[in-house]
Amino acid sequence: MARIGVFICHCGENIARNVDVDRVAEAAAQIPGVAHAESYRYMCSDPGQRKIREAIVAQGLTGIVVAACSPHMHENTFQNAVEGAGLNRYLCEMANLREHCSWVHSDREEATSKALELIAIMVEKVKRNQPLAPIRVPMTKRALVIGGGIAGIQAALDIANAGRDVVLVEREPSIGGHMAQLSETFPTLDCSQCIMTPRMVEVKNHPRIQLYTYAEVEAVDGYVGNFTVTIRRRARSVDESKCTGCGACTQRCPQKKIASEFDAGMGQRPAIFIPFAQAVPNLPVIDRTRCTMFLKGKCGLCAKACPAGCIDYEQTDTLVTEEVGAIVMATGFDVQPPTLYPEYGSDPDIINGLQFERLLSASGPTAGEPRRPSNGEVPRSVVFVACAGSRDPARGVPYCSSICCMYTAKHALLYKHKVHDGQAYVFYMDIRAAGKNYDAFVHRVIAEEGAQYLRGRVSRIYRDGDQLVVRGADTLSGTALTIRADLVVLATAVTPRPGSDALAQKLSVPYDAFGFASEAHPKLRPVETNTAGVFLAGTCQAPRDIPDTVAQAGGCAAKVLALFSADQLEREPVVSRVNEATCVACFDCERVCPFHAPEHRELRNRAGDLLRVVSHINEGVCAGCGLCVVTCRSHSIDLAGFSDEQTFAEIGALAPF
Amino acid sequence: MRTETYEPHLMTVAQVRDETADVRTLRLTFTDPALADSFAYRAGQFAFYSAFGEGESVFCIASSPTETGYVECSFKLTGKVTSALRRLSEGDVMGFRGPYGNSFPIDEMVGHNLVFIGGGIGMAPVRSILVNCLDRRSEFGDITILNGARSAADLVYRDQTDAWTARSDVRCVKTVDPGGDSEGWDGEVGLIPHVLERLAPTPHNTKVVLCGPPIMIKFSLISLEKMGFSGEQVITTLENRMKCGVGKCGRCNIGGAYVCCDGPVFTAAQIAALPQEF
Amino acid sequence: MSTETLLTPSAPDTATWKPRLVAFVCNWCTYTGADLAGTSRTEYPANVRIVRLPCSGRIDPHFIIRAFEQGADGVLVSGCHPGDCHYTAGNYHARRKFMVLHALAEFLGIEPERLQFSWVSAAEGRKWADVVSDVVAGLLRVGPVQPTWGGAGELPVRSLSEPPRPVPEPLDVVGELRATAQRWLSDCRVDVFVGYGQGSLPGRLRPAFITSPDEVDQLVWNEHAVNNLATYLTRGLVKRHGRVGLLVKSCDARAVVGLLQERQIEREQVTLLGVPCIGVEVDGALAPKCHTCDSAWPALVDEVLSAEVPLTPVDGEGLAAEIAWVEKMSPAQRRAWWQAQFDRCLRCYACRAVCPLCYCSQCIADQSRPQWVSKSSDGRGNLAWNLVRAFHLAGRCVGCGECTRVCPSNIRLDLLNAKLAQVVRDEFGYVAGGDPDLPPPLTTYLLEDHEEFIR
Amino acid sequence: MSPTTYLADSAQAVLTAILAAGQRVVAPVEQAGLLAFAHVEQAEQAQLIGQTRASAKELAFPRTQRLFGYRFGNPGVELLPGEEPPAPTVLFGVRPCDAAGLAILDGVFGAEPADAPYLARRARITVVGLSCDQPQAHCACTAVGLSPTATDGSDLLLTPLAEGVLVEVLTARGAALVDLLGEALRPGAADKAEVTARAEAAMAPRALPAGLADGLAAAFGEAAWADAAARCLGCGTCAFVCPTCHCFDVVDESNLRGGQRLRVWDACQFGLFTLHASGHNPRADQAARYRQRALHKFSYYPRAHGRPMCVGCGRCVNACPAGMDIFEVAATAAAGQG
Repeated sequence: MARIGVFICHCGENIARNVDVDRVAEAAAQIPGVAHAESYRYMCSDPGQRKIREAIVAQGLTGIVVAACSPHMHENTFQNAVEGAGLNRYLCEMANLREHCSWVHSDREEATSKALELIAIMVEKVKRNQPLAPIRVPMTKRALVIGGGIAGIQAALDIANAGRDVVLVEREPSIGGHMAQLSETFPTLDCSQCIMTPRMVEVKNHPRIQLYTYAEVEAVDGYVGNFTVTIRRRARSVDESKCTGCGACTQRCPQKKIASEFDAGMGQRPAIFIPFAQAVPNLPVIDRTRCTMFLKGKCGLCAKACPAGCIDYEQTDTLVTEEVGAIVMATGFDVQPPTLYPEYGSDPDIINGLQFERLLSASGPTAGEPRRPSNGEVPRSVVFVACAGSRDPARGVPYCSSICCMYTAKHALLYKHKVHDGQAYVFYMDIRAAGKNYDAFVHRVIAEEGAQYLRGRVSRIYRDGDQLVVRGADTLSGTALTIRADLVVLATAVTPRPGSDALAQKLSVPYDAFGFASEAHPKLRPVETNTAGVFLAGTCQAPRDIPDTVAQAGGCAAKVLALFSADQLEREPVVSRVNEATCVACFDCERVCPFHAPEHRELRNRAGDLLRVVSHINEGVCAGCGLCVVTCRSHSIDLAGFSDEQTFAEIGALAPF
Repeated sequence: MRTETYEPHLMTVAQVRDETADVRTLRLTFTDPALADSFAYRAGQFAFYSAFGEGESVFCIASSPTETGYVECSFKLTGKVTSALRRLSEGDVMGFRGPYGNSFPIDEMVGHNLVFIGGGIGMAPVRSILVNCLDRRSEFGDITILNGARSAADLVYRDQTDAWTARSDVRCVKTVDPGGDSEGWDGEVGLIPHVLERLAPTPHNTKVVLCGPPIMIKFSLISLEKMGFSGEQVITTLENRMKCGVGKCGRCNIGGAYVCCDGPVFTAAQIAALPQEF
Repeated sequence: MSTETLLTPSAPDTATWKPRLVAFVCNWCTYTGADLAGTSRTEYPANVRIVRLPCSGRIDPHFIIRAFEQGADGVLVSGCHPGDCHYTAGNYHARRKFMVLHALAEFLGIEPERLQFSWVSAAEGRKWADVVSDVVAGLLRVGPVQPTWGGAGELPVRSLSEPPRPVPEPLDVVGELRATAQRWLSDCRVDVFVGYGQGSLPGRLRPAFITSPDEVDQLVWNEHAVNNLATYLTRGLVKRHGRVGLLVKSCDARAVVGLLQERQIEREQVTLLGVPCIGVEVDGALAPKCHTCDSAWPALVDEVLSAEVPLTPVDGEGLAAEIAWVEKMSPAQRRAWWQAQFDRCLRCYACRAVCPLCYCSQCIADQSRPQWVSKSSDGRGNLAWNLVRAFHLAGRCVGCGECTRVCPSNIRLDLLNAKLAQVVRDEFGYVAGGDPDLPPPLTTYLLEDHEEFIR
Repeated sequence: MSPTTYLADSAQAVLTAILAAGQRVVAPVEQAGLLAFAHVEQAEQAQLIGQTRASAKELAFPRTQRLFGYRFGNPGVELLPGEEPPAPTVLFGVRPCDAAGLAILDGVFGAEPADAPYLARRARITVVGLSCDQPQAHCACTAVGLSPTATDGSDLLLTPLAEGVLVEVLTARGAALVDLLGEALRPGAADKAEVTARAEAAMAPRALPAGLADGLAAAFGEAAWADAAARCLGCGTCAFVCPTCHCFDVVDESNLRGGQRLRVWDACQFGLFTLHASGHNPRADQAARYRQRALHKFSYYPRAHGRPMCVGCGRCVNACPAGMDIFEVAATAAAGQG
């Protein structure tokens, strides 16, 4: 028979007050298979633990039940104690006599008999426990960062500066992301590009960073410490190794009137273009959807113009494979287009915040002077509409986009700085300015810059001749308002980057109904995901501003570096295992596993002939939830530590003892 | 004796010995002293061993009738019951019912040369009759023992085998399959049939006791035939699945025979006459 | 204590009876929530025994059945709220399984009070205490489980919701059937053709395995062609012969879809010959499944026999009417009715043997570690076996009705299967045997799956 | 013992008298559309036409039978008794084939070493046979040397005649029952030959070839078994409805407190039946398992006991999900050998 030791803790008075611990100890000694039962005042204390260790050695115990508090409290303590006596730590179970019994049942008789049953349940379980050894997984100490905005750049630099190699993948031709598009940043009004560009260059020149721009993550295989990532490098049609970035090609391109993505449509670019002056890498790319050569099969002007001969119309996408141990997802955000509300119409002079940023930016299409897209004149009156789509469950998104209050204030301020006699109106629902120095900034805009803040919503915008008529309400005064404006700037809602949900799926990261990736725990594990080794930085998780993004990216880097601090990954051995003899290879396990742990394993005979294909659980990936175990109809999968046999035995102990 | 057909005797585990990593020997004593006195069996008989709560398993009795006061069984870890039996320690109670089946024809073996061949856990029934014969050594001619296993670590009864090797009145050889030897192995290396051919026991006036896995039996029989042994000279056991031991449950039925009643001991000639499904 | 009461507790003394509630809870939310109830000193009834598992997705329906077998008066299942799962989606998957189990329990007449589901987060210590109190109060209302079910008085033995319908004249396809089989075999398109041949008893057909073009005259077709030949696909047919030609009715073809979906066969291994079918005979009348069958033409087939198919409107509600008839009974009557059914089960496993979707190499009924299903052919073992089987077929049963046809004890397994098919259709919008590329409904989930049955 | 004979009004009347005598009676009743042996309290409950779906063996050899129980101590184990056999019972309306099945089981379980749990039950059963006047399409008793009015296994045999019913007293136990019945039975005699002939004439002609036992034994190695068994799906229906099949499994059921050892029906058609713990299976495929069933019934058993281990009830043929017909297969296999 098994020789189980039962150790009952008084927990001072916490357990002993409502449970007759001596009687429980006496009765527990009668449970079949129990070789030793005793109670002690504080089992978790050093003397208490020593009692356990001594009993294991003296009595040759084969399993331990500590009847004390919640395993969430002290399981580790007692596992260590058991290990100290030479018994496998997984041969120790806890019966929860405190949280689940003495603290919730005041009837001493009832609590005492329940305590004994709780012990019997764990005795029956521990009889079937198997010694387990932690799972060790080798690790590639190299990180992948997906997204080259400020979040990705920060994470990449932090990791690289700590001495680990980084692969940085950016979908656009240049890194920089939205921050590179901004004019000045609130509340300090630093020039965004002035602080961003050096970081971008640092990335480019960093010996530990492998940068792929104009590239996307095609597939992710493997698991923490051992990801294999396939990256699709889209064809630039420009030989990067030869191009000097002189820009001659872009000058010659006959297509000049393509809306510039970088300028949010406020400016124009050719079909072969460098996204912006400070782009990293500073290389042109051919937009094949607009290039005459690709559309009509002839042109070739850029190739003729190129002194280095690096235009390559035949270039194709290439796939590269990178081995990494951790992944940071930093895919960023988008803002909704300014055409969400039909009652606002679709007018060239109704733009969104990002477009206004470009109009304000010194590197923008208007060299920093705000001008109306319709006629190029300087707007004399501008209406800013906050919450244009945010906090609007009916038609927009229900959440707060978090940055609009601040950038709208900034816009009003910058506008006033540039157009001194202009009038700025701001329609708002309420002002959320919780960051450092943020509230003061907004007050300054209202008090010192004379922006007129109107609490209320805009009901309609329509064109009247040269101007826009904005109708709304001031809910504070209860009056209807009609404002004639030259320009309307909508602070449209922040949404995840298109395609980030597909990427999240590749990474096995859950995402919410809006497409924002979900963290493992909103409070305590805000940068981790439920997929081990995958972390979240920046606005792919939720709308946030630059300081928060940078802080979170640094957090990701710290998590990645902590992961890389060990040579092997050690994981809890609570994982599923397949009985290959009975597996019928329906692969329902594969269908349900949130972690993609089940793999197809080929069984071959000695001659190498394929006999069968069966499921095999990758221990490095398995998180031990046991979903596959329940799904498997032939019960060919079992979960170490919570096996079917253990659970059946526990249930068998439920009958009154 | 008990009246109910299927009710086991309660036995106390008196000793636990590990033969190999997965073969264990239990020595059992009767909890009822009256039974201990009246209990008798013959070499080759088998019994059912109960791990209460899990079920029964069938093994031959591995001790010799000449070893009194207890019975021993040796078993390999294979499933639910054997793993439950492995959880037993000295002083624990288990169930035992038996003995069942026929036995080795020791009376017919008297006066003959004997060859004992055991492969793996098949050495357990061999041990019973072998020890029985050794305890009556003077009644037999030459005795040859061949104990084989897949690897050195799988050789059962190693100490006893060495003790038999040390005796001058028997020839005892142990062997492991090619590749199964390890550091310090002092026995033969080779498959049992090959080693047997090297030992070349005379078929004249000789009886062979041969137990082991089906594949080993098959090739050993071929070798023995080549060496001139007839089917009547070779005695072996069948290890069918059984549930009752009394010829009812139907599992061990092979042709007209029930292994539990008509066996488990058969001559090679008898087995050859059975439908070939065992 | 006698042996009788050792495993199945005897009828309790109602005066001293206290309900025994077993709670299967996830480690991360509900167990921690119960911890919080403790640290907050929130008192609740002491009747509950918690079994801790990693995730609600680990809570096997067999555990619940086992708990009832061991004398639990009630079972509470609890995990993380949707969206909170430590393992991302375990609770979503669990929710679907529980939905099916809940419906099954109700259909069998198990009082809803006895099987309760809840979401309790780590923060909801109070809720945990409330849920336990509520569930215990419910158990006090319904009283102890009777060791043997029954006591519901006179009960109808079978439903008669619809008068038996005559079997239509079989379509004349035999000539073309034989010609096609002959062509397939002669062209070496298939190595064996599986159809129907004459049985040894009058009016019976049985599976025929034709390996030579000369033997095709053995093939016949009529209303007695009841067997679902798809079953043989996973019974060594491919291994023994190679490429299989298979004659399928529309219900049989749905089973082939199931097998493809679950990767038990490769499409190339089997060539399907569809036979238009307007109904087969069981017990002298049109088989119940045929009442509602709206397709004479099997899907997915490689070739189909041509025939003039008379327009036979879907007639009556078939099994749905019988399900409704069962559901009209009181829970106690339902329980007794099923008890009487299951009591007859011999455990011959003919239902398993004929089921095209029962292909496990080792059925859990034959496993001993743990002994999932009691071997004994009595109330406990039989209930567990039939429940487990029904559950394993939920969302997979294609309604071919073979299990019921072959049951030597006339157990209405088809009603169990059809009821669960109904649940799966209504709740998950899924009909088994339709699209081989769809995931089976219990291997997937939707965020918006119903959970009204969960507290 | 030469049978004493009586006459009675009808089988129903005999049953009424048996019930009136206070006997516990199990007889065929209709349940859920099928005939099954069940407890009856009134004669009208019994359904005396047709064949029960399951055989009569269950009363003596139940599907599940507790051999003994045990309770765990710490340390030690305490053994508890096995099942209490049911009260003495008259098994009424047993067809001659089923009664003969019981006779075969008596031989198997009674052979030394005898099976105590079976005998304990069997000793409390009085079999009142009922001759068959309306054979089923699958009936084949004549093929195995029985007849619709055979007496083998019955303590009393009732044979319905044109006028009333003939009661043959076949054993002491039968005589003891008759003693309880008083005036319901009138001493008298009648010839049942005509009934026998009429019933036999109504049966589909089925015959087993001469020399079947040896022919089958010789056919053991034939590859044809694989073809013969191709349809067989390996369920246990044939064995479970068979009056003579008696294979069983022995299993434990237990929990923390103790448990019981049970005997449950098993079938040689199940793949696990002969599977060794090592994974080796002497009968690894369905062909081998089907052959075992055919040979056990028509070769091994008859060679030892001089009669097939089959009473020709035809239930296995009727109930087989896949239309297997053991008579057909056996005859074909043996013929293929010749």
